[in-house]
Amino acid sequence: MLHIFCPHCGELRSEEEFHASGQAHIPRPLDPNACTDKEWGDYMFFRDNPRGLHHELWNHVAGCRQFFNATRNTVTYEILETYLIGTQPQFTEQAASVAPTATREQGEKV
Amino acid sequence: MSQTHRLPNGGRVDRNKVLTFTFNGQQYKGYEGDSLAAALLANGVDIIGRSFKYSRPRGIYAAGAEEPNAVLQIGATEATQIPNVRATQQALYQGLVATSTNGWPNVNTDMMGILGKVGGKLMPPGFYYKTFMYPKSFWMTYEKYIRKAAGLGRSPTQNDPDTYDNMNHHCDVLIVGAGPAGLAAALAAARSGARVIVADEQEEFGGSLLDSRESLDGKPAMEWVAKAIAELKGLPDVKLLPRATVNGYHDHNFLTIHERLTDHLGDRAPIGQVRQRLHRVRAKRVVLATGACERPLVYGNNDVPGNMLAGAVSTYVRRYGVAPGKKLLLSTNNDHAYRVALDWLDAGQNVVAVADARSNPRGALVEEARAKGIRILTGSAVIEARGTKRVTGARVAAIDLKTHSVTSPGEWLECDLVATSGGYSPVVHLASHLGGKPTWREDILGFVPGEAPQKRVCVGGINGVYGLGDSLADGFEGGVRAASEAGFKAVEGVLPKALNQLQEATVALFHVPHEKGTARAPKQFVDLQNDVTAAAIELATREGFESVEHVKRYTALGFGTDQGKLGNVNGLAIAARSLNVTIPQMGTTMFRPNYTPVTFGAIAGRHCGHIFEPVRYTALQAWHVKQGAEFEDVGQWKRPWYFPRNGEDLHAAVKRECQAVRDSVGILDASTLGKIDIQGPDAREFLNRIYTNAWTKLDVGKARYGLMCKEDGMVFDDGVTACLADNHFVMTTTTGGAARVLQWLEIYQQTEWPELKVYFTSVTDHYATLTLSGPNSRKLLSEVTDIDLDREAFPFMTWKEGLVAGVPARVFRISFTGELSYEVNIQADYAMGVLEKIVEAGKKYNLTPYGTETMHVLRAEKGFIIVGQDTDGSMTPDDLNMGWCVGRTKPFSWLGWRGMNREDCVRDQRKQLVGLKPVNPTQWLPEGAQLVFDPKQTIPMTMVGHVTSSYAHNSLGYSFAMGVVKGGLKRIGERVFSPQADGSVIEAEIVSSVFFDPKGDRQNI
Amino acid sequence: MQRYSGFGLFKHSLSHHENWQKMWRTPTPKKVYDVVIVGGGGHGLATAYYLAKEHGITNVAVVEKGWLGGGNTARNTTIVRSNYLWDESAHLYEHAMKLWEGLSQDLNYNVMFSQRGVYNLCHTLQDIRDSERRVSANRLNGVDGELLDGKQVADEIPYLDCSKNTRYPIIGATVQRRGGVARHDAVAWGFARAADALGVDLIQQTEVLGFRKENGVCIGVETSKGFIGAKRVGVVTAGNSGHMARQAGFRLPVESHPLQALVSEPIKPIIDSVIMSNAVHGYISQSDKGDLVIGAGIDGWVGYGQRGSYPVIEHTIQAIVEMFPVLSRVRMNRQWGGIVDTTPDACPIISKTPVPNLFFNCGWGTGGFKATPGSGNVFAASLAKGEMHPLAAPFSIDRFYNGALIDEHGAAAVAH
Amino acid sequence: MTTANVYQQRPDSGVKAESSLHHTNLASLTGKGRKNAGVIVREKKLLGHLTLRGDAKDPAFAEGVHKALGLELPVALSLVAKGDTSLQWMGPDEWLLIVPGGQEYAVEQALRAALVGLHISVVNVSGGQQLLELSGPNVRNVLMKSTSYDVHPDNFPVGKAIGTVFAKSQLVIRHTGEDTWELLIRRSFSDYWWLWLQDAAAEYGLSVEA
Repeated sequence: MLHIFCPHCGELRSEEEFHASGQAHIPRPLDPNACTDKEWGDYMFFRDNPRGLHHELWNHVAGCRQFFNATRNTVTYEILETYLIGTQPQFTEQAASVAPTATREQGEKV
Repeated sequence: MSQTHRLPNGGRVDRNKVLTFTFNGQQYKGYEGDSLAAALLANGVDIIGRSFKYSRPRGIYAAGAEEPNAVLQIGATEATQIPNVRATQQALYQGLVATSTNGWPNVNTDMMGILGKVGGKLMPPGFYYKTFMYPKSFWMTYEKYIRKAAGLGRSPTQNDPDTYDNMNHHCDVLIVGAGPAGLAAALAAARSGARVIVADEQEEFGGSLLDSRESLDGKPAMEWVAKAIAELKGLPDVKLLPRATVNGYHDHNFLTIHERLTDHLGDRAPIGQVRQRLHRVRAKRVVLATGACERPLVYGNNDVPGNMLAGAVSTYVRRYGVAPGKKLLLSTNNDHAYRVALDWLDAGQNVVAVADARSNPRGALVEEARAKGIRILTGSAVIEARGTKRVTGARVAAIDLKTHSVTSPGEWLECDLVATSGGYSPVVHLASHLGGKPTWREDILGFVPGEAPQKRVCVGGINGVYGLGDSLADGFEGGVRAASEAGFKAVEGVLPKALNQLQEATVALFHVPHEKGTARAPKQFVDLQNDVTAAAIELATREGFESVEHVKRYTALGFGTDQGKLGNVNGLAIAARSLNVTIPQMGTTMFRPNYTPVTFGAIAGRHCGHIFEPVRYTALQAWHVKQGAEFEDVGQWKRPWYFPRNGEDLHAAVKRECQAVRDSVGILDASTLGKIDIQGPDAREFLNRIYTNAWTKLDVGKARYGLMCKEDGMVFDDGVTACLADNHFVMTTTTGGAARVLQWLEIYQQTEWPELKVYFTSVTDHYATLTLSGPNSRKLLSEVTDIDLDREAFPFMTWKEGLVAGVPARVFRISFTGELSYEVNIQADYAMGVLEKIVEAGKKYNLTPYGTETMHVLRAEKGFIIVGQDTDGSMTPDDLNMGWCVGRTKPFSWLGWRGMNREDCVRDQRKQLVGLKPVNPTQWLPEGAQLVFDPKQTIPMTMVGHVTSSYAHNSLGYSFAMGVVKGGLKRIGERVFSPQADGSVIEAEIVSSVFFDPKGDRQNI
Repeated sequence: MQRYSGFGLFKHSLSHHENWQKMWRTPTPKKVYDVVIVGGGGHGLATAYYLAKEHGITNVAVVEKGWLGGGNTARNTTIVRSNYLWDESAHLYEHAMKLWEGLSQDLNYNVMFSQRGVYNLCHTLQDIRDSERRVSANRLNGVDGELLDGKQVADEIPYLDCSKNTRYPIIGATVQRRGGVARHDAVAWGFARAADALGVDLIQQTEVLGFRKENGVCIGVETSKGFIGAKRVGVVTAGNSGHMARQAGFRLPVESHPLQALVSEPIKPIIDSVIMSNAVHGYISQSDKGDLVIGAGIDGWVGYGQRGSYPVIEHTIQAIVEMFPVLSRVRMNRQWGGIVDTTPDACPIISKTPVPNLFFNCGWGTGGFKATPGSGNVFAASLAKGEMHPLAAPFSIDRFYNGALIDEHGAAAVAH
Repeated sequence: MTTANVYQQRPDSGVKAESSLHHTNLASLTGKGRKNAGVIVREKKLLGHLTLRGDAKDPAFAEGVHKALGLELPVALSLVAKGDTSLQWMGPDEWLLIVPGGQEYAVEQALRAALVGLHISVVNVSGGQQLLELSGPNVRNVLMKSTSYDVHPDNFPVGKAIGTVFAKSQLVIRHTGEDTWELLIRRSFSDYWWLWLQDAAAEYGLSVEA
């Protein structure tokens, strides 16, 4: 069971308190009516689905009811960071090769 | 004679407490402190079961979790049956009733054994894939017999009388295993002030020290254990869990512990006690001190009762004071196993010989054995054992490890116990649960934990650290490390002194060769529980199975309840040799939870029966019950379905309720509808974006119906939203959709349009909603309210505030029945009082409570949809003939607009919602029934739609339905047909979906 | 191919089973094949088999990065049924069902297809409506199905708690009596052996690293053992489809989620059919070995770790104990996870792709095993002709653009 | 123009009011449980509950709240109280204000007056939720059976309040005294919570206090 740092509550919480809401950073096209069916289909249905770092949207449903983003490795399930909506991740696929693996969970009180 | 094999003294059993138990109908005696296996051995019971495939007699083989054979049925009553209990892990209690799981008529004379002997040859691995295919129709019959023969114990057939629960923990350090390394780690971690949990699967802490010959600080090792436990118990944040197996190591350091609270007391928990508890632990650091498990050697007839794991012999002698035989022959490839011979000798028993696969062993224990005159045959191994129901002898011969061959005819030695040790396998199970591949270490001939995303420290045997002194040091150091990684400062500690003895390396021997070759030699078992032999593994590789997973799956190696604890490494070694690769090249299979099996009830905890899931009730539930309502599950809610009177059935009650609403007035508890308070200057704009229709011009005091679509343009919820003030709205949603809609609003506000200033708050529970519906609703309501209900003053689709039955209320004049209706919203605390007053006042109007079924009928008569019943996530507003609710010119491209304009969504001939009127007015179209234009076509038929709602008992006097039909809106007046399961066909006319009061006059009166 | 039979078994027993042939060869890859199938699971092996058997195309390689049948084929709960709601899926799965019914004989390999019946329980009035809709559609599509009332359910399924005291009382069920279970490994091995016998090269331990294109057209695959040329390439890599698509330069409407399952210890027969419940959320059957085979839903996030979260296991077992309280004392032996490629409409993608000569068969979500022979059969036909088989055509990627989705969420709400 | 519709929702005294556990008739169970029960339950019912939303980062908002209530805005996961009034952080822009029953209307008006011109929301939710106080030596065990949140005092000191999963639903737990905790329960789930607590506390003994 995942242990997720809620950036609003400032604590690690059990996965049971959260709801996963899919890939993050998929902005709704500003002018949907200008989209072709293909572009609209891409927006609605097509996803990166990577093996590796995934930026995804979570909702702390049982806690503060806020959405936030997480960068998670879809193979090891390690969560490298959680961050606020509207901000960008520090860990990305490009930077991953140089970024050290997080040795300590975000928010872990030690 | 009682306890024939009990030694005159020794062991940790309490000889003053004699316990009586039954095995296969016969009564025996044992002592408190015995395991069931120990007690059976004490009584000289050799055969405890029959093997699963060949029905060979089997005896107790091990002393712990790795036991493959002694898997018994326990339980004195039907309801308390427990299948597949390992006798080695079951504490003896007074009155214990155990039986074997296989064997007919009994385990000693098993008829299936004869079949096994004859048929055994016909049952190589995978034989069932190669046969039972013809004739085709016979498989189900074959299968019935295969199923009967398979399986071990049986499930009870009555409900479990016991309770179970879960408990959540958080700790800094969880220590798995309370042997020397685990206890040392626990002391180190606990002294630092960390929150520590120590869990161990055995009845008491101590691990290998429970039967060790070794001393600490010159005293018996168990004295140190007692001291350590006492110290740990004295610390405030330390939890000690004996009889508690850590079974699963899940992601992010979440582990589960299965604690058996009362299994040592009986098959049923004492009154008021929980039988088993599943602990859910989040640990900052985990110390794995799970030790190592002895491997047997694989030789001919190694399954005959009297063959036993070497270490198990020591356990029975030293811990339980039981000698599982008289004359011991030990076959080993390592030093450590020599302690068995020494223990045996100390117990006054006869050691026939030790066969050591090494050519010139010189370790300390070897020398001690030599000095005590034990005969040691070097460069040799037990090739095969003899005996049917008990070992009577074994042949020891010289072997060549390089060529894997027997180099001398050897010698038959008379013995009744063959103890075998093929080295030690670190218990890497938990360390591998997250997919970490264990790594092979040639120096210890075992797999140690590999890399894994686990925040853990491995100590002691699991690391291949076997010496007692080393193990303690490794444990202590690991405990310090774990605590410091969890943020605690380590405290110095002094470790007890252990005697460091010279130990020589183990030699690689897994499968003992036989002159006849593996295929023709007496059966050499690798996995005793699944009857997998060395020959089977070789055959699998011969047939082309090269991957370890293939071999495992083809032979069933490791698929038993012991999950191959004894056999996996040996099987791997045999496969590797026959494929001419090394063991690490062969790799290992995956380890998955559980380490040992866990009771379903313990996992389920208290979440069963009436608290399986929450039941939601409205504030009026007690009244509904009093009225005799029948209830319907809607999401988590229980809603009154109908209110039968005088033994009415559903149809009669609904007909009466419908009529009452149409003729006079009815009352419905609508409190379950979702209600969301919306405030903020951008609330209106938000509604514009989220609903399909326009909200710009809705004045304060008015209410409007709206549809919500997903981005794909498909309807997913609906409801009425009212404007309470310029920046203030209250939205209603469907009962089942309430939470989903709130989430939907939040996700768009928080992630897509954070610039819109608007807040959403659920008020579903705050308000109770009473709907008065029917021509007399105005009259009735006027008697209990100060609100001016005049038609002009309070028109349709508006709301007013005022007192109802003395309670401040918001009253909405909206209608789901097509009748004059008022929805009264009051703070839920006061709902019952208001209801009672309305009911009192309503007597003279025959005020009739109605349930969801009547509500459904009445709305269907009006053609109003129910999202989720008339829609299925694939329907646009136009499909529902609700184009009037689509704001085609709204400036912002609202949710769903783009989606509903995709190519397939705007094509002709989509399925559209229409009314359906059976040609025979008494015929009922089943809800869900498929429709065709041509009922005479052959199967597969071309289906053109289906019935979504259908009501034979209503206020109209004839059966009617709603449904979707391909191009239906242009086919009004045409016929459709519904072929039924019984061969009949129901014919219906396609009509408008509004059956009643098409102009809507009645709701406007 | 060495023919299997009871007599053969007897004959081999006389020579101590020392003379059994290999079930398949271990060939060295050729330079070029008519068709390369990427992925040696059940669907890929079935595709190769039907290419050879029904279309005479034997110059075929199946390239597998691990071991044959080692992905979801080895990890599923083996349920076979065809009672899907929509015409398109019902026809596809029924095509598979008909092949299942003769598969052991066709392959000369006993896949232990056991038509013991699959029950879907109804707990709410809407369940009844949805069930009637599905059964009615099945019947008119030529798929067997019955709707039972609560009493019939209680009579047919011993030990199922059909009392009113449960949280969601059972008020009915649908049953497809031709549905059942099969032995998952045997399906892969049977297809592999039969395909190999027809000349198909099964190349294990070889990972496809990319697709080579010439003028935008796929001409073969780059593998860990070098380039293998192909006139057409079919990708059937459940749990890896999104990743393979990225190698080919496009995205799919697919997300890969963990799907967990578990088994009890083996016990004597107690569950004689397959029973599933959407509302209580779990399903159960019993294997011939005696294990109770249990599963439920997917984990809610993308995951390639072949494992999921513990609460899913908890909820599943709670559901089973709620349905069958007598099983409370039975013990869970082992749990595991597969990776399922889910699509937005819970239906597969069997399709051409933006890359000519590269075909994908993926997105089976939780329903792949039951389709194995049918999927392979229509995919083989599509690869052979270069045009999608009529049963496969509705499952094109295009539907995610034009909106012609085939929404089977109802039929697959509990993953199976 | 009015930005919000606010009205006195509570009737004059004399009208019957029922808490969400009314049907369980807790009053009749008072004093009937085991002596020295490990868990004591007490309803704190019919209080005024207001959900307050606003921008925590806007000093004007914090000042306005202080002006109206005399309370500082609590920071994440905390609770401030004065007399019978408490203000709890529920989320980065959400607080729960609990006041003595009947005061909620006046307090809402005071808040709105103090926060006029700001984008805020105040919603009366008094009818939809109530507090259930648990006290006694075994409360922590019952909580540990029910939630995966860490209720050890090191992590959950007095004054902390969190929203979490509890059994098969969600609620707010408030730690109000060494052995005293409060559960904020939703009306429609109350019956479930009551059944759950009785079951979870059975082995420690449960008693009801008025």
